[in-house]
Amino acid sequence: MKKLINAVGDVVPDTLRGMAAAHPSLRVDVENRIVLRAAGPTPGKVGLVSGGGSGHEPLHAGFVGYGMLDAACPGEIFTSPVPDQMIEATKAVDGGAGVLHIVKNYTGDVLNFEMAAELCAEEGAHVVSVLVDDDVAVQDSTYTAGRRGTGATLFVEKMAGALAEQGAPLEAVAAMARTVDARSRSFGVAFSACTVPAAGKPTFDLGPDEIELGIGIHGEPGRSRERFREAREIVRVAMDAIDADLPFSGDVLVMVNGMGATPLMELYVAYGEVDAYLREKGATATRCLVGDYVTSLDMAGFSITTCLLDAELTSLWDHPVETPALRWGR
Amino acid sequence: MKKLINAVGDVVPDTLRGMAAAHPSLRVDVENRIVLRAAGPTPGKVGLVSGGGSGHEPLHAGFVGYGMLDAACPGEIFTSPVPDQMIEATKAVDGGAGVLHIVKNYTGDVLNFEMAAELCAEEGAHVVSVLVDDDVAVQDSTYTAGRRGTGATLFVEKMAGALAEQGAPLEAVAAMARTVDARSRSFGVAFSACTVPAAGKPTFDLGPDEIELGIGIHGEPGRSRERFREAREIVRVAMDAIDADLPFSGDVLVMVNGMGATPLMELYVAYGEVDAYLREKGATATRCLVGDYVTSLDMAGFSITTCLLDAELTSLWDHPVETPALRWGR
Amino acid sequence: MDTAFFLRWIAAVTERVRADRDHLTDLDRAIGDADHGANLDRGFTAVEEALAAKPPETPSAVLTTTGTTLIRKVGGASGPLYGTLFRTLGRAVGEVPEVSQEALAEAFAQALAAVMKLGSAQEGDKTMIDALAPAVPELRTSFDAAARAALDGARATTPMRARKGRASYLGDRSIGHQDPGATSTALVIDALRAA
Amino acid sequence: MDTAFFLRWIAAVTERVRADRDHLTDLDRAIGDADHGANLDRGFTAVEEALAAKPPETPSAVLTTTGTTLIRKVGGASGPLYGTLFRTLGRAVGEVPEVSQEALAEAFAQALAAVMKLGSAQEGDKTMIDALAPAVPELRTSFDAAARAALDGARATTPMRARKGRASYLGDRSIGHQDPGATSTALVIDALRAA
Ligand SMILES: Nc1ncnc2c1ncn2[C@@H]1O[C@H](COP(=O)(O)OP(=O)(O)O)[C@@H](O)[C@H]1O
Ligand SMILES: Nc1ncnc2c1ncn2[C@@H]1O[C@H](COP(=O)(O)OP(=O)(O)O)[C@@H](O)[C@H]1O
Ligand SMILES: [Mg+2]
Ligand SMILES: [Mg+2]
Ligand SMILES: [Mg+2]
Ligand SMILES: [Mg+2]
Repeated sequence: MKKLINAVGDVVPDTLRGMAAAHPSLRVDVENRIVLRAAGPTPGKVGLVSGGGSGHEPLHAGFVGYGMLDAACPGEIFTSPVPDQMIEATKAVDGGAGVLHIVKNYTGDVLNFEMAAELCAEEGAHVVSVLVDDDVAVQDSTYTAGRRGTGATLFVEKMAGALAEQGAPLEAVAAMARTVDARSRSFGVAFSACTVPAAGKPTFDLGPDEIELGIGIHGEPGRSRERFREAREIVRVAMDAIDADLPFSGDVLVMVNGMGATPLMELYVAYGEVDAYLREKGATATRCLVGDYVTSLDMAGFSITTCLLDAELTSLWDHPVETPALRWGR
Repeated sequence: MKKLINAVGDVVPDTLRGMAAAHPSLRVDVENRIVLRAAGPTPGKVGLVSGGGSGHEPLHAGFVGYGMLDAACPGEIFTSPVPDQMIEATKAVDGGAGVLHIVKNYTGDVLNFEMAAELCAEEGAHVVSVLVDDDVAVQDSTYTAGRRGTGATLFVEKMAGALAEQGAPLEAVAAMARTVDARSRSFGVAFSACTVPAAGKPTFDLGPDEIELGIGIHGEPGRSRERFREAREIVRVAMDAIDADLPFSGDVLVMVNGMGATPLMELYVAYGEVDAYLREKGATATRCLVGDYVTSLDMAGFSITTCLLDAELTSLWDHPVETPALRWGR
Repeated sequence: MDTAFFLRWIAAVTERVRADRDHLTDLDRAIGDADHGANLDRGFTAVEEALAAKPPETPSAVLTTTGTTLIRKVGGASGPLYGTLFRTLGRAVGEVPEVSQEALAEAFAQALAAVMKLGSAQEGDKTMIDALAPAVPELRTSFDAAARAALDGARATTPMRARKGRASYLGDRSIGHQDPGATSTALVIDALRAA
Repeated sequence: MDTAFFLRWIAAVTERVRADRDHLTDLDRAIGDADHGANLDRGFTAVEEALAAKPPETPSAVLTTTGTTLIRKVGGASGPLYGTLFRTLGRAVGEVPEVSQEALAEAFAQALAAVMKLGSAQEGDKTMIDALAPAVPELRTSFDAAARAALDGARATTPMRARKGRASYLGDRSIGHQDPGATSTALVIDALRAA
């Protein structure tokens, strides 16, 4: 395992120290693992808190700043954070208008955020939680823990964050977060597994001609292992899965996201195929992101996340944002 | 070789098609391999043209836009573009104030840009070329082709681009480009080789405990092969090499750049070490970039590029920029 | 069973978790995210420190400190689930200096119910419940019987298709692997014999 | 040697480059950037098309079209260098229907000078010059002798330390590998025998 780290046990604090040094716009509490806006809470604004296991950088800490999150709680690698972090973060960002918890739908994240929200409520805070569950690779049924939250988390954080910045009340911000989640879908593909530092070896083995379809963002194997194919066909598998679940139409926001070890060049090749696919379906990619946004350590592969836009969502997407990993309009 | 591509021969045009679809702010001539600002040349502004082999994305095409380049000429993977591209690009961006060619110091880039500049001059264009040669891993002597141009290319494009945007004449913009290059140094480290699609196999083999020190950005092996070490020590080797060549002092702009397959998390760990190193030397990292900016296909590894700032350079760095890969202030 | 017994139990669990850390992580690599061993090791190391820093004076305090520390330090699915298990045990045994075998068994029954409620998992879902549920009735008779039942329960998860937790995302591909949480639960129960 | 001779020569070079493409790229992988075979193959394929699209009527036109096409299509270091080589040959032979062996040898001497000037490389720098320079004087006597000299020159690059081009970045690590450009130059000269 060759990783640019100091010691297996120090990866998360060392990452946070690096972020603190790199981004004066953030206040990073390395000890308690909370990343906040340096400017402090905005009075009267709904606070947005998210968090989850580390290893998905820039998610979530890279999205703390004007127009997106107020706080992020990074857990150990691929392990949801603990309630203490969320409670501290919630207190720190409460500007008097309540706090939204944005929770990716994993048992660990859900249970820990639930405990935190209960304790916050007991102390009189006004907290609403929304679940992100966009991954079409997982059947949403009583026989699973429900769909995973993956790439749409960024969309939810961005658009709910914009609405909060515009002064909307907690219920409206939470409703918007749910709307964005409901209109968003993701599908992921791995070309290689990732290596969790503490584990020291890849989470699964893939042959030189194999890919995993329908992976999540924690190095889990996907729903099926298949033969490697050209970009056009792999993109079609992913887009077909999304389209079958929520047919494409109108304006679409698209993210072609690298899992950590896939070059930008290849992501652009894939984006070209996504754009062509949408045209075929009579839809239009009117907004996009191409790059590494919701990663899985050093996994090679990519995911596609789409969101069906309307005028309101488009304008929330376009609203200025100023975070380490997403910035425009200021 | 598992790559998210359609066919080995289509990688560059497919990448350009994806970029064209993703970024309406760009005008991409896929046939002739020229990437321009969609808005066209700015009358009275010095035009900035750069280019080089593909495989370094987002360099150069990702830096076309307000405050940076006017045009980029992408060659085949790791192969410098041909004079025709540069001539077309030069004509297209000439707003009447002349054109600056920003050339990375490689025999191929130098020769092709030279030929282009000669032909442009014959046709009456006012062209000045500047060479970027920031890589301290290469001894600059009569026994080499001189230092390679690597990460500092981004700094030169950004700061010369800002000055051009402010209306400075060609000679001043060229002088600024040379100043930035003179104050910048880079050092690169590989954890794995990259695979050129047309070659189909890695450019070199590294054992599980080996790293290459002093690599360039074309998958070439470095100056020496050494045992893998912790991030702190590897960063120290790179920073010592830079410091020995141009001692750190005052305000420093730092880029911790991923080579394509290194997760952001690890780059932040490295940035934390760079920041600490500079403090030790009595210098301060006042501006930074942490991410994938000047890559080598799917190589794992990183490079550090530094630039000794003064008030003018800092203000040029801070000047608004709006490109696919670098954006702030608008 | 007095305070010292419960301290010995938690110490034994801590030791076993440390020894089996890589095994538990390997099981989690197959059908999860390769962190279960690391999670529990981090958690019980923190428990060890917490118990040493402020030695508890009742069985209930041992169990509550253990549960609270796990919730505060583990994260993931297993943090709240194991945390709830131990906290429920702590509440159920009450503030007494000695806990009878019967009282412990009863406390475990309440803890099982609390964990099932929190995670809304049933027996057969391929989770820690599959080791815990069969062990609980046996606790009334002997720790040996309970340990055997937990171990059998953990082993029986191998052919199951996961319906809860990360492994459920794998669908049929979760079949053929033993559940990491059920495996660690068997270890927790087995450690009662060493206490 | 008439126009047909030069067309046969370029066709032979094109064929050899295609056949040796992977070998040339492998040599470039060791001390360069793994593209030399791909570069020349792309270039000579374009030359083939250019010559077929508008068949040239003089030896000079064959050589000039070849050189210009290489400059326009190859890129990298080898594009301008090989392009200059063929364009200089084209200029030097003049607009005549037949070129004598002596005139060709003289044209090659001029081309060698032009390439050395463009790349500012000397013999011994581990570049294509090391195959070209020893071949040029032999061209006056026979293509066989020139081909042997070029091949020997290419082989002799193996123990050299590169002082020009990408390989120079490797310092001493460039020693022990044959230079890709010298190897392709030997192939170009050798193809004269097949024309
Ligand atoms: N809903 C649930 N109810 C009971 N146990 C569960 C549930 N979800 C997961 N588990 C248990 O948790 C174990 C995984 O724990 P761990 O790897 O530490 O957390 P995570 O899944 O968050 O990485 C699984 O093997 C399973 O036994
Ligand atoms: N300055 C130079 N003069 C002469 N030949 C050179 C020079 N620099 C490089 N070469 C030749 O070019 C060859 C490499 O060509 P190629 O791989 O196509 O270009 P690049 O180095 O740009 O990738 C080298 O093997 C060497 O023979
Ligand atoms: Mg986990
Ligand atoms: Mg090249
Ligand atoms: Mg796990
Ligand atoms: Mg080459």
